[in-house]
Amino acid sequence: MDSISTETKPGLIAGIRTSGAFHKLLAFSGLIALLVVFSLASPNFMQTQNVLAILQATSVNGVLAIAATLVIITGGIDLSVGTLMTFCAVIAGVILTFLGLPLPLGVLGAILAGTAAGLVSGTIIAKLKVPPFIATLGMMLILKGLSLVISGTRPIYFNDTPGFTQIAQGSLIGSIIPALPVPNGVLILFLVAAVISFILGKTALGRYTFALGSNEEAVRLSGVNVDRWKIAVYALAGSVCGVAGLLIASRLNSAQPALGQGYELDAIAAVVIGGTSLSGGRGTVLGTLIGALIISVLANGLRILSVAQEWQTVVTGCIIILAVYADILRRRNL
Amino acid sequence: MDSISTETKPGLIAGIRTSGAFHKLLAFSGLIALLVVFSLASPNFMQTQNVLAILQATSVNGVLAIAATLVIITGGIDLSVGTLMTFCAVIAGVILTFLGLPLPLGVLGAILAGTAAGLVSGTIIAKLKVPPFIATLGMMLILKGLSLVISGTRPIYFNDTPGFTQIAQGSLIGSIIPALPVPNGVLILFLVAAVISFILGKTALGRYTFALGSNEEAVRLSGVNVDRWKIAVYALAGSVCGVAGLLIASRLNSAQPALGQGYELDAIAAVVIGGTSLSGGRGTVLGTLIGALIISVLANGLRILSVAQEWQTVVTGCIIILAVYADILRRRNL
Amino acid sequence: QQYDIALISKGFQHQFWQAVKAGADKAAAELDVSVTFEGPDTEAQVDRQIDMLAAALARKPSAIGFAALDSQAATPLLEQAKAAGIPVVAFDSGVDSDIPLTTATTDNVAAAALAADKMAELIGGEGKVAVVAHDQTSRTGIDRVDGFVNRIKEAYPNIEVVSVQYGGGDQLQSTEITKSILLANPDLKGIFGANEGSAIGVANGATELGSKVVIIGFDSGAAQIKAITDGVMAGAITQNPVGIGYETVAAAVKALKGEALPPVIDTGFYFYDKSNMADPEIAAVLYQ
Amino acid sequence: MSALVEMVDIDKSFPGVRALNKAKFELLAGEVHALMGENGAGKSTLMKILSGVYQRDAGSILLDGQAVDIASPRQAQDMGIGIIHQELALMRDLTAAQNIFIGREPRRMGGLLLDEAALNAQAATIFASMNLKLDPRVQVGGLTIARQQMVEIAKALSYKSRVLIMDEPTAALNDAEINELFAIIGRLKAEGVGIVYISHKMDELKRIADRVTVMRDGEYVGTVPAATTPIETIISMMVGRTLSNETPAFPDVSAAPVALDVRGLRRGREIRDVSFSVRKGEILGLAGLMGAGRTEVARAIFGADPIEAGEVFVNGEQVRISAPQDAVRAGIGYLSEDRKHFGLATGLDVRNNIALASLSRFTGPAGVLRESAMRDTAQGYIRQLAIKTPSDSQEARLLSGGNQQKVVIAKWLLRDCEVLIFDEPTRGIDVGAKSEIYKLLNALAAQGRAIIVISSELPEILRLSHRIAVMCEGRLTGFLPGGASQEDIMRLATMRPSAVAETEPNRKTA
Ligand SMILES: Nc1ncnc2c1ncn2[C@@H]1O[C@H](COP(=O)(O)OP(=O)(O)OP(=O)(O)O)[C@@H](O)[C@H]1O
Ligand SMILES: Nc1ncnc2c1ncn2[C@@H]1O[C@H](COP(=O)(O)OP(=O)(O)OP(=O)(O)O)[C@@H](O)[C@H]1O
Ligand SMILES: [Mg+2]
Ligand SMILES: [Mg+2]
Repeated sequence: MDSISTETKPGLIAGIRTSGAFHKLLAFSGLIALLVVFSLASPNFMQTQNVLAILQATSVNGVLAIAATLVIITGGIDLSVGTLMTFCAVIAGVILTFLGLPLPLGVLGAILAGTAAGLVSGTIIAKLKVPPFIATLGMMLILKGLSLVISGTRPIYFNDTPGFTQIAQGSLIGSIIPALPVPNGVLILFLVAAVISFILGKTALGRYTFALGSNEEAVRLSGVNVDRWKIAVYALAGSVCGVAGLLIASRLNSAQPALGQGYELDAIAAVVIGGTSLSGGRGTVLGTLIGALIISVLANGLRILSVAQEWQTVVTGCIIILAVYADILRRRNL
Repeated sequence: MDSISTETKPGLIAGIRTSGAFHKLLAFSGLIALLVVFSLASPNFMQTQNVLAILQATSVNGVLAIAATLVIITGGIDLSVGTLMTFCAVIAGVILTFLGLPLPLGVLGAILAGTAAGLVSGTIIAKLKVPPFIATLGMMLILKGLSLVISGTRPIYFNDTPGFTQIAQGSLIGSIIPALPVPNGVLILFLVAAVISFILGKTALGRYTFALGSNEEAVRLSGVNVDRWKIAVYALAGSVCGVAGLLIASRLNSAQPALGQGYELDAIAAVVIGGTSLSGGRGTVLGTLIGALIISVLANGLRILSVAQEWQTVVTGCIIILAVYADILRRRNL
Repeated sequence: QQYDIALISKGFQHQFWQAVKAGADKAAAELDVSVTFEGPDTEAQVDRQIDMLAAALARKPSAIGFAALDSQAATPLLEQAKAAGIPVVAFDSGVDSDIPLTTATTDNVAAAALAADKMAELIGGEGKVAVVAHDQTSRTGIDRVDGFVNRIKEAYPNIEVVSVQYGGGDQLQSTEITKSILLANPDLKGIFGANEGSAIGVANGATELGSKVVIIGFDSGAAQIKAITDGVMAGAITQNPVGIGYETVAAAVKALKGEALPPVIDTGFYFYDKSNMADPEIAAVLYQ
Repeated sequence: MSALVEMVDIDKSFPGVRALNKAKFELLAGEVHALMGENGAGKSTLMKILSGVYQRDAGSILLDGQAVDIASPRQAQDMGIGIIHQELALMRDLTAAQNIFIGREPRRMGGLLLDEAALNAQAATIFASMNLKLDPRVQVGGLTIARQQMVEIAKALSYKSRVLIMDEPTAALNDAEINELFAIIGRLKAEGVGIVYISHKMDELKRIADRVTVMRDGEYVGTVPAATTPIETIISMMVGRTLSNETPAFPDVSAAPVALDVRGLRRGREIRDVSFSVRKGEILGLAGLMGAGRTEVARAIFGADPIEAGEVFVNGEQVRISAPQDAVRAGIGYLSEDRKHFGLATGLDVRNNIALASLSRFTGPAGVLRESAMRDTAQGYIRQLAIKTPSDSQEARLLSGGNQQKVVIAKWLLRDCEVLIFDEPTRGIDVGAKSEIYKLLNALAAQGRAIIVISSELPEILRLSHRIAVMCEGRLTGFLPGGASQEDIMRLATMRPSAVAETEPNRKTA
């Protein structure tokens, strides 16, 4: 049976299992179905501006979902992504507005704050053996409280750092190709996706991420320092949340300390809709991107159609189930 | 050779593994530590009224957490418990206030609505093979939307059903033993806990609940109709949510259609703090009760001590992690 | 010894509630009493608020200030307070009960109707408008949406409210909602953002799309004030949150001292824009 | 010369179990040292202590005469101790090559990136040295147990250890693979590697072992030279008595009614037009090389996997089987070859695992279980099958491998099916228990049950079967009478399809 399947498989970007990547490409179909339906239902849907609005709306949740993907592949879960994002935004605010330091320091500070928080979560999970759900639930609350404390429960504005809004709202591409004013936030989302895809597919950290989720005990028995790698994964996820913090702060031109709780559910939903299993061991960044896009397209499309909000909720619930069910059917018939 | 160790072990209430039940009894220690600290810190903490307030505050989350326990033991997860609770409350409102039917019909209606919603979730999970996270996320949104639609986005008051507030707020015990005015809501929580403990420990449904979480494939290959039992567990969890719906509606004397989202996190947290693993196969109702109590004691105690709200959040996060860590340490040293 | 006054509000983290808290703290400092201030995460969490009220009662405070999310739900506890001889002062919105000695509040329906009048004036009495609100079921959400929509219906037949959507007061979500409304209705003339988070979201969404739609906000805060200064937002309704907090504590202290109180303390609301923002009367009620 | 490894007076206890009591073991360089004992004797535990998985309670370990502490698997590796665990410890979502080199991946770009090409090439080299045809890039979760076992072996070999512990490496293997493994062992031995070999297959001792150490109930019994000690002596050392070895007599069942009739079963390349029948009272052996499709046929009959075509008759009546529950209702039971994934609910206790397929029998009014009846039943099987467990409420995962297997057998014995399909029933079971199970199967047949036994051990097939069906590449290649020769079976098992054009569309199997 093995000789049949020795056809060469191209190394796709998305990571470790090429057949998985192939599946993901097909998973576009659910997304495309949504796009087609909404395009037919409203002429406003497929306009460039709206498409950009959808992409922009995906950027924060997409980046958070990528962070969640990392942790979920290890078989863990991260409930703190939302409030960690806010915490990082607040740290950027402290550096840039309270201390008046230059922009690059703020960016660095936010990402390092995320990494540090991830290190703490990871250490609690790996060393103290606290289940990821509890450790990150605790971190979620701690970070939420700290954001309020540090900011003095006030938003911190970035009015004194003029370049700050450019991080998400400017358009590098647009300044080169004026016809394509893709906001930087979207660019950053794809950049993060590419980097994390690469790490997952090509580096030792990525390999151990999958290995941990697949069978942690086996990895340990193979003599690998499981704790160290697990902590590294959480730290990496934390730094990705730092990027999300910069994105949201830049979009709102402020660090809103009260924001963030509840974002974890959307992020995890994007991951699971994208085909990553919560039991770990498998998952792709591409799938997560598609999951995040499905969520934003749905929200945008239903609003464009001016569906009453209570019905929007009902329809969203149904479509999420259907989209995942369609994906399951497709895989079964493959 | 095996006869050495065939000592009979008494069948304790709490479930399938007697050593597990023993552990749980010890897990009280975390809770007791909290109680001691708060009692020393504030003379108001241990007063009857406050203790009753804590218990009353535990009742809704406790019942929801018991519903979540059932599902989590099967290795699933139920994100819809909070909005299902609200949905059931709204159904009670429709029956009692809109239709003016008698109280018992309202109670029955709420519980049946919960059962029906659980049947739907269970069927989606068992028959369509949609992962529990997605199925119940979808249901969470659908039920949230439907509650708003049915209620016309307004609270439904139970002023025309005078006995309704008695469900949670009256005190059957108090009317017999005036010195012990335990509200019925608390009584109902313990009743639900006892019934579900019994089902988990003593009935075929309970046994399959654990078996499914332990190794679903092995159960299937033993010729068990896995789908049917899984659906039954979700339906049972749904009816427990129905009870929670009645409790909260009775406490608020109204069905608040916007309530409910976010409650799933507290419920699941109570389950996990209580020592139930999210990977399924193990768990006790007693542990969940303790978990739910830890959460309410923390919230109440910090308020009694007039800790600033942002710091309350931080402290809660830390203590949740510490409580679970202490439990892990204890088990390791056992 | 010092009076201990427990304020249970409808929210905590949002700027409006922080401004109320600031007012309460100011009164506390002036009157030499101690004040605690708490509120649930969202205005949907009626039962959490009840638990907070129960915990506050257990603390045996001298007086309680209470902004009910649902006044009926709180009745038993308020009766408990009365029985214990703890005076209760309502704030922000009324409590359907005779227990509170007074209510320090804004008339949200009238405030939103004023926003509708200003909107009609600014768009020339005709065209399409939309509302981005914070909450579909909370008292303030309902009152402001109803106040605005009903006023438009009654007084301005040529204006159509094409969309009312809710973003939970979350700036980012409100931004996305605004963008979709603008893209779905290219001929939209105006949007009313019914609380601070919604209003910032509306301003943000319009900026991101480069839309020149007329925006009327609610409450203040640095972002909204800046949006008005920059001309992105035409103006906003402000309540007097600092005043609400201050009056609540002051009334509680009066009650404790046995002084008489009026049944309602109307803390008022104002429309402000670039032109009158610096007026001392307005500047005093705006919070940064 | 001091021994390569010396373990002296090792004690180890688990809650409720004294697994090792002053256990002793000695390994020389260039020696194959077999470690024998009944299920639960403590073999795996002793070796887990040597490989750093468990810590000893007392005793000492000497490596080259030096006392050492082995605190972790990593440390054991660094000391040159490698182990193939009895329970497979693979990362199912990773490929074969990734599994083999986990923690030691070849890198490129100055160590920054993984060198996947080198990884696959190195794995391919190892596979080639094992004469194993396996794509290094295949995901191990989709492999059969046997192939997973080969991946484990490849992984252990890749460490190039001085001490190599093999805990029942051949339990899942077929003769051909076993021969390859023994060739490898021979090479390692020549290189001076010390090999600890644990197995329940007595014939293997004579073929490869130099010395044999026997353990019983966690204690050291003795060490004897393999070549000169009769098997019977070793067995009596293991079980503390001599086993009677009666030669089987095959009953004539040709007149008995047909209990199970399978017609035209097919699915893709795995099952190609399989038809056969089993009579009441008959034991049909199903033989074939690894990957011949025997497991697939069994799972298909049982409804565990879908089929494309085929009919199943039980006692002459056609039954429609689309899920295992249909099969069980029709009176068919199936004991899976992979107990960990498909047989046991490892988190449940022994009692409930035994009752799992028959819970309705213990269900009283209102769904309440009759716990005492369950306990009595479970304890009955614990006695009958000599399952070594502190009590029937011990979690199944804490039992030794062989005892877990017995629990699964008990589950199906309790269910009392008309037709029983046993897939590798004696995998990991000690000689004493094995002959018990043979007796049991014969007794079941004598009661009129129809039994199908799938086994990769030809002696087992030959000893048990009243009739033998042989498969090759998804096809039934022929039937043989009981007592046929090994050569006959091998001839049929390697009878490849005669130039039959592959008309079926290619299907993915991996
Ligand atoms: N982690 C554990 N917890 C409790 N008991 C254990 C544990 N591991 C092993 N045991 C017990 O220790 C004893 C020895 O087990 P071990 O696995 O070493 O046996 P074995 O000789 O390898 O048997 P087999 O031939 O069946 O593999 C058994 O009674 C087993 O149930
Ligand atoms: N889970 C699986 N995924 C992919 N292919 C499989 C799987 N299980 C079996 N196969 C393939 O199906 C064919 C038949 O395997 P099967 O396990 O039925 O063989 P068998 O005769 O029982 O051999 P064994 O001795 O290995 O149990 C083989 O080609 C095998 O590689
Ligand atoms: Mg063993
Ligand atoms: Mg097989």
